[in-house]
Amino acid sequence: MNIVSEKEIHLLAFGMIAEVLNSQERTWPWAMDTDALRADLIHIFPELKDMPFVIAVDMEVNHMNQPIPPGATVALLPPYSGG
Amino acid sequence: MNIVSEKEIHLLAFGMIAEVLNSQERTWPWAMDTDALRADLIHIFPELKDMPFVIAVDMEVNHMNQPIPPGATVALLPPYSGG
Amino acid sequence: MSEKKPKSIFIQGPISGVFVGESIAKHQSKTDIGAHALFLGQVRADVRDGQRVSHIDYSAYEDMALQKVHDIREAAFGQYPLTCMHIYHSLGTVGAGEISLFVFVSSPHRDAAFTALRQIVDQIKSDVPIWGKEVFVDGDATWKVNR
Amino acid sequence: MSEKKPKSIFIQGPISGVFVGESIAKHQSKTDIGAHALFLGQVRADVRDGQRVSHIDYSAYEDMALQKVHDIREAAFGQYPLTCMHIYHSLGTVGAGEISLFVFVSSPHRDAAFTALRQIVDQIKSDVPIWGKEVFVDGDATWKVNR
Repeated sequence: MNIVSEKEIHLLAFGMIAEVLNSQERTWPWAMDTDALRADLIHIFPELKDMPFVIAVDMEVNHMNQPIPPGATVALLPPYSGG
Repeated sequence: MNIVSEKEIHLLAFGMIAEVLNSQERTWPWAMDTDALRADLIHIFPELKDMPFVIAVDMEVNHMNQPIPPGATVALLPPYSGG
Repeated sequence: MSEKKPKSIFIQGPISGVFVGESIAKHQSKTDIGAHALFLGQVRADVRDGQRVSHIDYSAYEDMALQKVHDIREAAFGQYPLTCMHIYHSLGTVGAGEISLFVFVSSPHRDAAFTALRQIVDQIKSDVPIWGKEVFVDGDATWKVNR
Repeated sequence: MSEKKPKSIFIQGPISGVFVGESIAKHQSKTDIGAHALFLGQVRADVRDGQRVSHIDYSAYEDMALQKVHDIREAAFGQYPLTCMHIYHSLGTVGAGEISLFVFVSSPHRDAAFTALRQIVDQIKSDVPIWGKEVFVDGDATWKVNR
């Protein structure tokens, strides 16, 4: 993982979300919670608006809004399809 | 299978019943139905009285009394324990 | 008795992991299968009255067993959307830790495979005339009882 | 995050019948096992809009997937009397007819193995961050959706 500054997060994306972001792994400006991050992402990548995904903060998924600590690893997870 | 006369049946025994009869396969005097056969068998092999077994006539098991055609193949089946 | 004798399910002695692996590999050409569910029955080294089971000697009323397995197969194919089904049972000696029963069910989706597998294994244990004699390490023996 | 990293479940490319057979054979020394229940997920050559699936490319959020599988394992061991459990999933390319998921549960008696197997497979499909991209024969692709 890259070192991220205090005002950044480590952003991971998977599946069809990674295709929209055109990367699986990048640094991204810190947002205070997952709702704010989602809004920031949709602002830059409008296609995300209509795509289902949940946001994991340090590998924890919470379907409610959850705070993001600066420097966290945040992952954008479309519906799973393993098996 | 051996040829059996009209007044005989072809008697098969399995598992612990075969051990009591000391054979897996023999001819046996015909009996008109499974209840009569069971009585004949217990008369000769009293140990069978306390042993659970069902009687298949030409591979069909009927837990009620069933007729035995002369020359039938009759099998004495203790509780199954495959697997 | 039916005219056509059903295919045998019996294997002399234990069923090997290699045999199971080869059975699985044979299904790669069946590309409508999405789910395989397998059951393997293994002989346990149970201890009864201080005696440990060394092996089980299996015997069967083979003709009737094949008819019963045929009926179990037909019923399951009628109830569930299955692609294929294979059933094998050992005869003769199978040691503790070795496999005596192998049931292999395949279907497009997993629900049918799971449900059919469980039903088939239960019916094999309850309806198919096969007997196991548990032989202990010291040579004594007792007839196995299914739970 | 836990201190200790859980054992990987991932295999690059398809899971072979030989691998499954070898996994089974390794259990011969565990003589308290009476029942093995196995699930294998195989890639189907589904046809969508006239296009046939050639293969699936699997990717995963590996660290989180291993945590989730660890949780699924611990829950099942807590609920059922299981002797052992093995879970493998492919990453990368798995062709139609090849195996991408292998779940192997063993217990003294069959009920626990059947029930745990089904629960574990359902939870792997619903809770573990793995994605499959279905690639068609003509090169087009679509993201797989689990039922």
